[in-house]
Amino acid sequence: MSWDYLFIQAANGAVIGIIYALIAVGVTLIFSILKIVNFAHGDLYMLGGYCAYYVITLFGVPPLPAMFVSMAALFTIAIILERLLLTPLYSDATERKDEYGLIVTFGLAFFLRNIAIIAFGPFPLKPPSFISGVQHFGNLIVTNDRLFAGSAGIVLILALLYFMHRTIWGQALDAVSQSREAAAIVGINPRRFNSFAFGVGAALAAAAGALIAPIFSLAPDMGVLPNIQAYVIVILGGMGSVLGSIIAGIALGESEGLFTAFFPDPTRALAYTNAFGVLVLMIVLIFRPNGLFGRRHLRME
Amino acid sequence: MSENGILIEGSRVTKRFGGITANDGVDFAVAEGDLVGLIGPNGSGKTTLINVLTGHLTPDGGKVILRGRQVSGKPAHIYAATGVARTFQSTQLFGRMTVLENLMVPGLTRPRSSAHEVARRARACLEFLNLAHLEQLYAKNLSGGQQKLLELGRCLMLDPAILFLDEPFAGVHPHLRDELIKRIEELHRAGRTFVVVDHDMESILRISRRLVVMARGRKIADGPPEAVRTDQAVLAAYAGL
Amino acid sequence: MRHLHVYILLAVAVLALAYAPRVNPYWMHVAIIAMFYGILASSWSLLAGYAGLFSLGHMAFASIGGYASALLVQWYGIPIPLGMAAGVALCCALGGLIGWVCLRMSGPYLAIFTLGFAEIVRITFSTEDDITAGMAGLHTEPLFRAATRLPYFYTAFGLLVVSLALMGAIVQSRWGLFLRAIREDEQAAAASGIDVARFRILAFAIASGFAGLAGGFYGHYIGILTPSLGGLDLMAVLVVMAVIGGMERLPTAVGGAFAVEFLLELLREYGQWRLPIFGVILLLTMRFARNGLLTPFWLHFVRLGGGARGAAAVVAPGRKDSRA
Amino acid sequence: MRIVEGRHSAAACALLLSGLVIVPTLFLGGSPVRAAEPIKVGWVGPLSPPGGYAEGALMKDATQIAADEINAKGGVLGRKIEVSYQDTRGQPEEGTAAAQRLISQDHVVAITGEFHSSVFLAEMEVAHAAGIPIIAVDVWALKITAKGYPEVFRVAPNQALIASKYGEWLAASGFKNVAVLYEKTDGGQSARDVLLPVLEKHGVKYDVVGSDPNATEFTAQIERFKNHSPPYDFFMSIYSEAGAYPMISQAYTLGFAPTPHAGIANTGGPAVDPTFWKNVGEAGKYLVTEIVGLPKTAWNDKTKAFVAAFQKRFNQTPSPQAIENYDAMWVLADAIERAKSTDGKAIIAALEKTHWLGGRGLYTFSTSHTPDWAYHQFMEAPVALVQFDKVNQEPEDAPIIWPRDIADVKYLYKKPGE
Repeated sequence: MSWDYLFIQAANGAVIGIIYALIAVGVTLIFSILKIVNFAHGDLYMLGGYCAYYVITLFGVPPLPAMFVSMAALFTIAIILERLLLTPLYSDATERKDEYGLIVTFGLAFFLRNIAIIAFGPFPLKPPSFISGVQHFGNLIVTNDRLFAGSAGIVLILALLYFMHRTIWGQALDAVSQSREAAAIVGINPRRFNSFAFGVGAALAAAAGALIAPIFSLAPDMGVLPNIQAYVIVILGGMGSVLGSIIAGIALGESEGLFTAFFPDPTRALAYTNAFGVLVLMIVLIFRPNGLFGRRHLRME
Repeated sequence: MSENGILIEGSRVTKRFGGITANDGVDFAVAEGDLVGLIGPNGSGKTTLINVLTGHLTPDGGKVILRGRQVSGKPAHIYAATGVARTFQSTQLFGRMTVLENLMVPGLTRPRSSAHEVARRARACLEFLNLAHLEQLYAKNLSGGQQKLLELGRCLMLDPAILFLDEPFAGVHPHLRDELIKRIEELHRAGRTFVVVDHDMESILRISRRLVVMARGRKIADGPPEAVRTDQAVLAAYAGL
Repeated sequence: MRHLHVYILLAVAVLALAYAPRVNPYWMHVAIIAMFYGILASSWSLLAGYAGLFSLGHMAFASIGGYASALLVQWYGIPIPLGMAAGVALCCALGGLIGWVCLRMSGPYLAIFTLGFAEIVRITFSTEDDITAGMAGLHTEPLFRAATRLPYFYTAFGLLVVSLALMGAIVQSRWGLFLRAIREDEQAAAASGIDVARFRILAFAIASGFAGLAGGFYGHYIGILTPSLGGLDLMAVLVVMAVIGGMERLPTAVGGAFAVEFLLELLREYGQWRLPIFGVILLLTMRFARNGLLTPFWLHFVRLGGGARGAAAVVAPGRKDSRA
Repeated sequence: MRIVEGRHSAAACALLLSGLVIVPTLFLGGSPVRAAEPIKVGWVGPLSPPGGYAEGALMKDATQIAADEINAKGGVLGRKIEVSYQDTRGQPEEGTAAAQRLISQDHVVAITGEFHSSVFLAEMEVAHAAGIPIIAVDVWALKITAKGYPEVFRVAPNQALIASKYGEWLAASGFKNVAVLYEKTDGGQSARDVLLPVLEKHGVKYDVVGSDPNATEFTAQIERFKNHSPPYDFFMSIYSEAGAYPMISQAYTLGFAPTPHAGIANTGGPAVDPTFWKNVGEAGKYLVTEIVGLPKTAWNDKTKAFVAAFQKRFNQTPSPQAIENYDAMWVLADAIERAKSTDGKAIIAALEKTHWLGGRGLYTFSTSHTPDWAYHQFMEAPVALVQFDKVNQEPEDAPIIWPRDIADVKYLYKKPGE
């Protein structure tokens, strides 16, 4: 095995890892504020991809503005969904909130995936590239779409970090994530921030969907695999830690790529790639039940 | 029972969380029939010490000896089975179980207990705590003070030799607090040993026979309440913080 | 009359059994599958509803039980009931093992850990196709060589009743109380003298054993097993069943399994809109009957006899009794 | 939710619970079929995930076109045909439920459809038990016809007829070292099981890699292929799920295949789906795939009429699977007409004597048991390997490269740049 080969595989893994992280950051954000695992995140990501596709093809909007339109659309849709479905999370009549959140997003995912087949048709669709063509770095070949998605992913994540730490709204979000009661005392309405966080999470998923569509094509069940990968990342990164998710996302992309590249039995390498990711997750959880960089998980009650 | 009447003893207990040393070589022994008040500023390691002494934390150094047997490292239910009961800093009840069920749980963990007998004892216990009229309510629907009482009741159902009460008076209505103190004193007279942690100095001084003071993870004073009150180290600890 | 609800249920059961030979094979198949899910939903409710261990690996255990039984029967020619028993034993052991390794996890961590386990099982079963036949499907020996579904119906009914009786005995004993105490607060449960680790492992082992039993029956009934049995799609359906019925009681979980299975079949009328409509019904139910649709009905039904009042009375005998 | 107190609601609870058991029996039987009522035919196939819902939808549409045409011509035996469509989600258990429902609830006289072999294997057990004929449309596993059930017919080619063609063509084209990537589905696995022995027989070296059908990221695997030594000269992908498109794109952009040194083929269907070119663009040029229909040069009037009708109605080109299902519907109608009865045995007898020209040629079903998969198999089911030589080329316009007797180009494989 040459160093060249290792380098190429590592570079590819890093690019795909950033894209993973972009999906996972939304899950993290929603978890840290609403304290629920959003099982419908992969399907919001799917919706975002399709939304961008139709904005591009029906209205002739260039891909990048279309991505922002899609983010705005999903932000709105997500807020409506949050208001419709998640309000019982804040009511005392709901006896088991963790489970309610899990189950209702499960149901939402089920609905979105199946309605998507009717709405968007069963065949994979592919929007035009953001920037077509490929880049050669020696033997390393990366499509411009991947480079673009990777860099846009970094920009969006940095923007989110900036937003979380440097703006009033972001700091209020952070306050809510740390203590709902304290936030309520200083005059922040946590209800509004729940909607807001869900919307921002969905908008990030939409961005991921729009960025990935030219790379992987759109299909109604495209959210299944990223969903699982997102949980792996979120757990490895420690629930609720944005920075942790980014590191874990890149680590997952790397480890999956390198696993496929170096697993001794070539016939099974690809087949077990996804299993490898979750196996790492399971091992980490056995030794660190709250994730690698985890704060202790707090129940909502 | 060990010969010198020591019921439970933490010897050179050390516990660290990340970079923070919450307990730093603490020696703490409780004799049979004692009523110890454990005080100290916030973050001085009181709750950690209780968690170690009741098996909810495994110490990084030192050991816990219960009735002459080393138990540190064993799971908490072993402690409970050996007669150690405790309450929690923020009341921890079985929220969506009825008041009666809350008391049945510890009762039924005793070997060879029969459901009828445990139910009878639980009801007697509820009478004692003035909670009998609430037995079919979910525990989470009780008021804060009632929850503290119920938690005490849950300890009693273990028929423990020693009770660790972590901030039993915090956030309790003064009227209920007096009720609580009365019950504790009653139980103490009946022969049970207590370790009480609280910030409510007045209440602590009212009931304790012995006062232990902690600061920065160490024990800085131990003795009769009157002596400890005038201890220079204690005054320094409270004034300095 | 105490335990009136038990008699009513018995009467309904007798009625169903007597009526069964006249049911057409399609609805009989639906009923058999509903009973298969009934075993799974009730055992999952033992795990998630009582013990609070929200596992997403339950269908994986059904899959393991099914494959173990099918393969043992195929390799060694042992009788099918023995194969199913072996599957149950394997699932108990594996379930206990999973319960042991995830002792320190709770809430979403446990859910995702078990989800990971299920994915690994599914991927392994579909990759090692020289043993499991992969997605092409493993052919299994049929339990009965009969032309009708009637023997399967009676078998499924028997398995469901026995499972419910066993699990019912567990949850009505002090173990059930301990499991609920662990669900509510593990620390407090330990402080009350409950060996939390032991009961968490037990809950996993028992529930997984029943899942394995259901899986074994399923394999020998349908005649073909694919790794998707243990996939997330069916797990989602199972969760939905238990939750819609009410996951904190065994009979309501079974009721949920029946309701959802029959609903899914009735919705076939709507062609491609079937699953979206199901999704909407699902969301509405969860949104407005958060603690289970059937739970209030069940509680009221149980009170018919006037004896039992809520779960408490099961372990804590009523006042009159204790004075007597 | 507040519980209303009182005896009435208690009775209501009891009713509700017993209703759970009793309601199903209300659906018992159904009314006896009267002469003027339509003849009911069942269709099974995946219409939602995790099944291959895209192909299922196409097959369903094609079936409806056939049924409408039959009815426009006055139906069968003077009665209209009515198709009941059942989604199986690619799950054997749902297949059993669907088939059972069609037979005992809808009282269908025959069933067609299905895309997943594993599901069909469960469905045909139900049909077999009930004595209802069932025509397998796009399932390729050998076992289906090899079981020798009299009720089971197959209009699709099977793996022995498809995958072996790839093997023979690869050997004839002189490829020496083939990388095989297959999806872990029933179709992928059975194609692999047929292809590999053929390659072995011809002394072609190969490595085989399995993949999750949901996968969309193949970069690491393709880089691994690229770095293999000795280098692969052909990339054979057996992939029918959505992941086929990113895989083909990635193989192209990473410079693995197609190149002057390595060819590429995909079997399983996506390369002939309507959105193929939209998804792969340049990467699809030089790709080899199969069409399980007649080559365009051999199209008869029925083929042309169907393609035109499908395009008009659904605004897209039908896939070969679609025309399979269209023909299956007609073959069935023809058999019922000749049987002069809707009795299962009579239809089976008539199907065995089928001699009907459809959009994919002249349909007949073998009654021989040698080899075992030949029983009730449409032996002449057309399969041709084509190679796209232009971007946006319709599969029917692509030059046929195999089998040689119908090939319309001299070369066996056209390398990029040649």
